Amino acid sequence: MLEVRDLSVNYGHFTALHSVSLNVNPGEIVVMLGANGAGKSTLFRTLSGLQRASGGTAKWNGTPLTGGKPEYNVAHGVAQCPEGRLLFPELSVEKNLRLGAFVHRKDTAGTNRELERVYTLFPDLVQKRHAPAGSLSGGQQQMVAIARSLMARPSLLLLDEPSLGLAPLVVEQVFAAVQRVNEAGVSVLLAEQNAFAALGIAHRGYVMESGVLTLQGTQQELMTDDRVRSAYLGV
Amino acid sequence: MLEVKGLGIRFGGNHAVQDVTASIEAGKITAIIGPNGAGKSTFFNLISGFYQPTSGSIHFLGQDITRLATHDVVARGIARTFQTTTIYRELSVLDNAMIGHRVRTRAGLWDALLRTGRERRDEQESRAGGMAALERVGLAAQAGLPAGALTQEGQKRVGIAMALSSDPKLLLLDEPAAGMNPEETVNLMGLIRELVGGGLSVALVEHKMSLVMGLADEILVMHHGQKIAEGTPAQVSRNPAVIEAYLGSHAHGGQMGQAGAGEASHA
Amino acid sequence: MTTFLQQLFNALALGGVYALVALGLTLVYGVMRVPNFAHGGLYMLGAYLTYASLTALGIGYVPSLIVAAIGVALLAALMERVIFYPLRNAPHVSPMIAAIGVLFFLEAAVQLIWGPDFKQIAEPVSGIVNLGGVIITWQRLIVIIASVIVMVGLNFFLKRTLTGATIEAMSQNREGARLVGINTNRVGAMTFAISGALAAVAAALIAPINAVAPSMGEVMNLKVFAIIILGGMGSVPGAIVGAFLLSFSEVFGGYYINLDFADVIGFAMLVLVLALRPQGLFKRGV
Amino acid sequence: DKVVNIGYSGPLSGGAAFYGKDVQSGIEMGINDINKAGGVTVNGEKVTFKLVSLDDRYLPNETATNVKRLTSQGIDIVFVPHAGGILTVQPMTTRDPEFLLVAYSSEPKILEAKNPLTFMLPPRYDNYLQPFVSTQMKAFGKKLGMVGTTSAYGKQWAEAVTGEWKKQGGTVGADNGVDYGTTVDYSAAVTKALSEKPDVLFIGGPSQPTALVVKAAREQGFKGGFIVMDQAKFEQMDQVVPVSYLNGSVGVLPTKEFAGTQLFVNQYQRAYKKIPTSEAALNYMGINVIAKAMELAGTTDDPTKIKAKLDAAAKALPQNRTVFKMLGVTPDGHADAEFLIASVKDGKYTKLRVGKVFK
Amino acid sequence: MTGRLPGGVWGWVAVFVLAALVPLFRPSGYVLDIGVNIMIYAILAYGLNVLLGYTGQLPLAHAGFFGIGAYATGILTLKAGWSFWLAWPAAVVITALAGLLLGLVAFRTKGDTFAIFTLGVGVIIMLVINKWDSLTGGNDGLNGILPPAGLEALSRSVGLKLSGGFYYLALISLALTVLAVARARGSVFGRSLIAIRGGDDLARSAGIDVYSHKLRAMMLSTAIAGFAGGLYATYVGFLGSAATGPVQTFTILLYLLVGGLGTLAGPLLGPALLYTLAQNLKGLQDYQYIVFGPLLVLLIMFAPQGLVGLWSRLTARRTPPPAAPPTQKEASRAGS
Ligand SMILES: Nc1ncnc2c1ncn2[C@@H]1O[C@H](COP(=O)(O)OP(=O)(O)OP(=O)(O)O)[C@@H](O)[C@H]1O
Ligand SMILES: Nc1ncnc2c1ncn2[C@@H]1O[C@H](COP(=O)(O)OP(=O)(O)OP(=O)(O)O)[C@@H](O)[C@H]1O
Ligand SMILES: CC(C)C[C@H](N)C(=O)O
Ligand SMILES: [Mg+2]
Ligand SMILES: [Mg+2]
Repeated sequence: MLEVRDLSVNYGHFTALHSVSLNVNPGEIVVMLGANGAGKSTLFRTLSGLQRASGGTAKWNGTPLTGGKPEYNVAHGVAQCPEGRLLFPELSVEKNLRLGAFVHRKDTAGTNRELERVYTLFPDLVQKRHAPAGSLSGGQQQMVAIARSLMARPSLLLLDEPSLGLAPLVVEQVFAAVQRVNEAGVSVLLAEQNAFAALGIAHRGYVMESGVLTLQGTQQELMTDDRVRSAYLGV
Repeated sequence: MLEVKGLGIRFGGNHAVQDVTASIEAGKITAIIGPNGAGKSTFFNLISGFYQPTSGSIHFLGQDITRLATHDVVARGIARTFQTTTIYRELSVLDNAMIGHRVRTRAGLWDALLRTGRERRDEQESRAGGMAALERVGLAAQAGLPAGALTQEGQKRVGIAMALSSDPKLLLLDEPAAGMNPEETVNLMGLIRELVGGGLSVALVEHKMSLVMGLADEILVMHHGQKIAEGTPAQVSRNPAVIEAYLGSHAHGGQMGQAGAGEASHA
Repeated sequence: MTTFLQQLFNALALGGVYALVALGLTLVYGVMRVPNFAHGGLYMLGAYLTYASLTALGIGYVPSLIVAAIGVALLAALMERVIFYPLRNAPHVSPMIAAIGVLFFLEAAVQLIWGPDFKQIAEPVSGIVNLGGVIITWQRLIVIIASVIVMVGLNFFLKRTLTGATIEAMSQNREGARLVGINTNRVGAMTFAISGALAAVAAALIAPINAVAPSMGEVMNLKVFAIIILGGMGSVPGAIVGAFLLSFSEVFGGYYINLDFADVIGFAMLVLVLALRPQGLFKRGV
Repeated sequence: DKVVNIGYSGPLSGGAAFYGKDVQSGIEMGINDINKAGGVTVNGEKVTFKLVSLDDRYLPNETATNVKRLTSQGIDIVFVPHAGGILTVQPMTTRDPEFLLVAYSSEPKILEAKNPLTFMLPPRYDNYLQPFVSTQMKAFGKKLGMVGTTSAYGKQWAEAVTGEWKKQGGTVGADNGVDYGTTVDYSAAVTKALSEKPDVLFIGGPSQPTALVVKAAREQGFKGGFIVMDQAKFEQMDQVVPVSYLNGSVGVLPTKEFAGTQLFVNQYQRAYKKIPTSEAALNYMGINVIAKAMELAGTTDDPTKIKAKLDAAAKALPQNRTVFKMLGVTPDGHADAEFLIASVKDGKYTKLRVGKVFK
Repeated sequence: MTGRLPGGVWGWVAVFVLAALVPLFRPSGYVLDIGVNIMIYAILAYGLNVLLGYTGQLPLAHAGFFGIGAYATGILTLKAGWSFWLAWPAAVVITALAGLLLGLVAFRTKGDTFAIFTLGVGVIIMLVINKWDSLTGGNDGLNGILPPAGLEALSRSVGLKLSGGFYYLALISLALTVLAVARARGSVFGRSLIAIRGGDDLARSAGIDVYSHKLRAMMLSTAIAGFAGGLYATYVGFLGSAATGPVQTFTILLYLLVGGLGTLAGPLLGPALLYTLAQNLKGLQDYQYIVFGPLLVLLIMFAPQGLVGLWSRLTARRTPPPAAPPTQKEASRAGS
């Protein structure tokens, strides 16, 4: 279980997260809604260890995630598809993906199996497997980023706006895949502007505004909440 | 106003754009859609002179611009924004806009060193041109802020302002709504409509069907570097090839297509 | 004809020398993009550590080489930790100037310890090989062979091993590398250590041909940077081709045109190649 | 008692540091000897010396700055050991404030400038030409190959030796000069020179690179003789290559082989733990001549008067301060010291007779 | 807009007035010499700043152009018998043209390749100066370049020595350079350079003719280097190839970086601090670089934006920054 308690993050003088507390239960898909600049990415970066917290705790199955060491977090099952993708642009797509499985470097067979799986998920990547990741189209790079996070075979998957730049058909596929991954037992925390699609697969959700969680509820509750409908669903 | 004939480019063995013949009409909004890697951004890069095509021609307002350098293309009146927001984050919002106005000024090094009349005139015009562009995108109040301090959406507007201050006739927008929430997307649509109302022509690449269907007068569909369909939103969204390659369930008013925000603000 | 063949061997030997030094730099400059202008200093220090181990410790040549390699590797790793790592987000010129500061320091420190005069390291395998009038010393042969071995080894390491891939990954996106679980601190220090060790090995092999002096690194510095760009950033075979291209233009330019202008010819070749192929001879492999 | 500061600007870091340090050590040892003996008496006052050294990395503009700094501290004697620096500061000697420039360089232009306040220490190199050439031509043959260094001084030498060799009826191959300061491997230059099958090779720059040239030549099978330019010192070269490689060379006699230098050599080696060369020896004598000249002139701060007494001082230099015999100082300000040349036979240095000497 | 010079026009006027007062206190020739050297290096650094600081291109041939300017001045006065006052501007033009020539080819490359390309050219310039005996005097150098005609007489007429005259000549040259660079930076042209610094592609798509702007920046940069070179030639009176090589380029680079890249005060502050520091460290003899090297590293590490950056950081600490979180709508704090 992911337990976040009173998590705060500062960028210099500016506080991006104010005492955020939330849970993700095992096997859940939880969506994080919020406007631009609300602090979603900050939360995700903190949970994956890229960003240091200035207060509070976050634990995944009891393992503290706030040490500022992403390599530690991923080794403990927390993988992130980050905002900005953070790919290795001059390495081939396949090397990018294989490096995604770095924490399983002893288990080549498992990595190969996972590789086949992500290639079936994103068939577009197959013919690009030897191309430098940086030469791919924007959407294709987003696919690599998602696929790379799956390669770590995480128990908690952090997806920061995975649908960014993806064609509608692919968005559907991605969300379907997330659902499948989740059914295999992986917990997912998902930030999305495409709230409609995200809520479609989520069990629960939170709304973040200016670094504060302002709303939470089940899929149904959020879908029917007036503020959510007007601000995030555009209806 | 823009005609491309048999346009193509290859990277190594990969035909990113292949034999595309199409035109973009003046005063209209043309959307270009297609799967990831279809060649949409590359198509824009070819038009704006970023890449040199390996085949075909590009005519703008009757003139051949196929081999022109990017800055000359901008000077002829085609400005563009990038897929990922690229602006000068450390410069002020106004400076960003003024940089876009450079193509309309002629003051050079000597003018700078000698502070000639032209230099002073051009500087004033840049400022005025930059401010005008900021006003069009609604950023006049933020002119003095560093561009990096703005929200994602604000930064997108800065990018558009930069393009607008070059006083273009045709504006190319590459995924302007990426990363925007529905509310912001609606605002953006309003902005684009205003621009077109002011006489500008717009071509845009976008995966958000709410925006495309709500905004476009004309849609051009690309797949594997080729044009596979064109027409009005209604025509295109019924085209089986487009549905199969790109739209999937959204053609039938799926999750994104149905987000009728665009329609709502029509009223 | 013998003269031509002799020059051919001379060029090969010189190319071997350049290649050995350049290969050490490829890792930190070509791959990690850290403009480590102190590399010449590490090379120089390697020569002095070899010399000191030979004379002061009285151990043999190979043990001395190993001592020097370890010593320089540790220093290089330390440099990465305290200087280049903190400067990783600074503009490119900052680490470059800091590295020059290190170079100043190393040269002055070595001069203070060992004096400004030349030292000599005896050839471990002395004597010459005479191939029908063409003469090459054993030491030069060793240098040529070593440069090829190091090239093959390094290329294998970077392209075929996971550790090699982690180095490239880290150099291209440090955050991304950490996200997939790479301990970038360790990889960074390790990369520098390997580069330092290579510099020291190069020095130990080359020193018997040339003399050992505090300024020996400066002479090499510019050339090896040029070689890496010439071959194509990040390309290991490119570095070796660049090295031999430079040595061949120097030797044969010197022979057919004017010896005094050999260096001019070498750099002119660099400028010419880059004017025609701005990305270098080899593009970075994937 | 009075302490007089002596200035020195030379390369103390960078590629030429070993050279600058050698020169500096000679001046320093001279000053130490004088001070240990209680200094000199000038106008009834006891005077001791102190050396103020500044690094100029062999760069003339740095020398100029250093000299301005030294003279603004009231220093009236400045040693500079490289032609570029000397030529740059020569015009400054007579500007306000005046100072005596002690030039350690054999560049003839220094004397040609007719500067009234320059004291030039090394012997003119043209004295070596005739004996070097005639010895080697007789011993090995008439064809000379050229692999000198391309420093200003090296080029002068190469030109002069070419002229002399031709004058004595020999032929000279193409000039294969290379920069001894930056060349990584001399094989290519040597191969090119040897392709003309010379009997004798002209070589020379700093000692150690010169030795490497010898090595490359011997390894490539060269059996002839070498003419070694005076900048290279046999006693340093034989530390790098076996002395047998040097057999058949002519060059400057090692300082320790001069008669009566034993005292200096021993003392120097004790203090500096390195081989004394003529750089150290001549500068050692230079500072002693200056001290003596101050005594004779009765002033420590009037460069013109001190300069006027240099000749007398040189002639009056006591035996224990002499390394090479000092015959005097010419009116142009050039020290006229004895110089000796040697050839190497069976690993031994043998003095050669010198015919006529230029002044 | 009067505030063309960041840091305030009056601040600069004050600096130059203060500097102009220095000779009136009759300092030693050494102090004036340091002043002149600092100013020559500062002019060079200003030139480099145009390319590196504003345009974002790292040219490693800068000392070569300094050399071209210096040797052109030296050769024109010594061998062609020109007056210095003619030779100097001619040298500036020659250097600018040489810069144009280099730029035409070099700007085909970018980033590190551009840097190394120009480094190669820099080495070639130095070597050619070194080897072209008949024109440049080769290793002997060019000796006996005279002070500018009339400078000594002029100095004496106002009661100064020649060194004082040189000091004022350098000061005026520096003032001209600062003015030129400030104007270039604050212009429509200069804004385009800044745009190029942010990346070729972005600048291109914003409609800037990147190549031609880079070329002109290169010419301005090298012209300034040639300007400094001419001054150097007449001041030192001797020219050797060593001052035209990469070591010199890196020295200037170091001055600029320590002063503050892309700032107007940096190119002056850097040489002022580092040159004085190096002079003072000379007393340490063998230890000078043992101290200087690490000091340099520390400066780079703890003042990454140079002295100017350090200064603004220190002053900023006293006045807290305007807390301006990006505009956001009010958070509705309703829990659920
Ligand atoms: N490195 C940083 N330094 C300073 N401020 C930052 C930094 N990163 C983010 N911020 C600020 O923190 C706030 C939260 O940003 P964050 O990226 O977490 O938002 P988000 O919810 O992910 O927005 P988006 O939907 O645009 O991705 C924003 O105001 C942003 O400007
Ligand atoms: N510089 C390049 N080098 C090599 N291949 C390239 C390059 N630029 C684009 N491509 C390839 O061309 C194809 C088209 O890319 P493009 O960026 O135009 O796609 P797109 O339609 O914009 O996709 P998206 O919707 O994902 O942004 C892709 O397969 C991409 O990998
Ligand atoms: C051999 C030395 C007397 C020559 C000296 N290095 C010079 O520069 O002239
Ligand atoms: Mg975000
Ligand atoms: Mg695209």
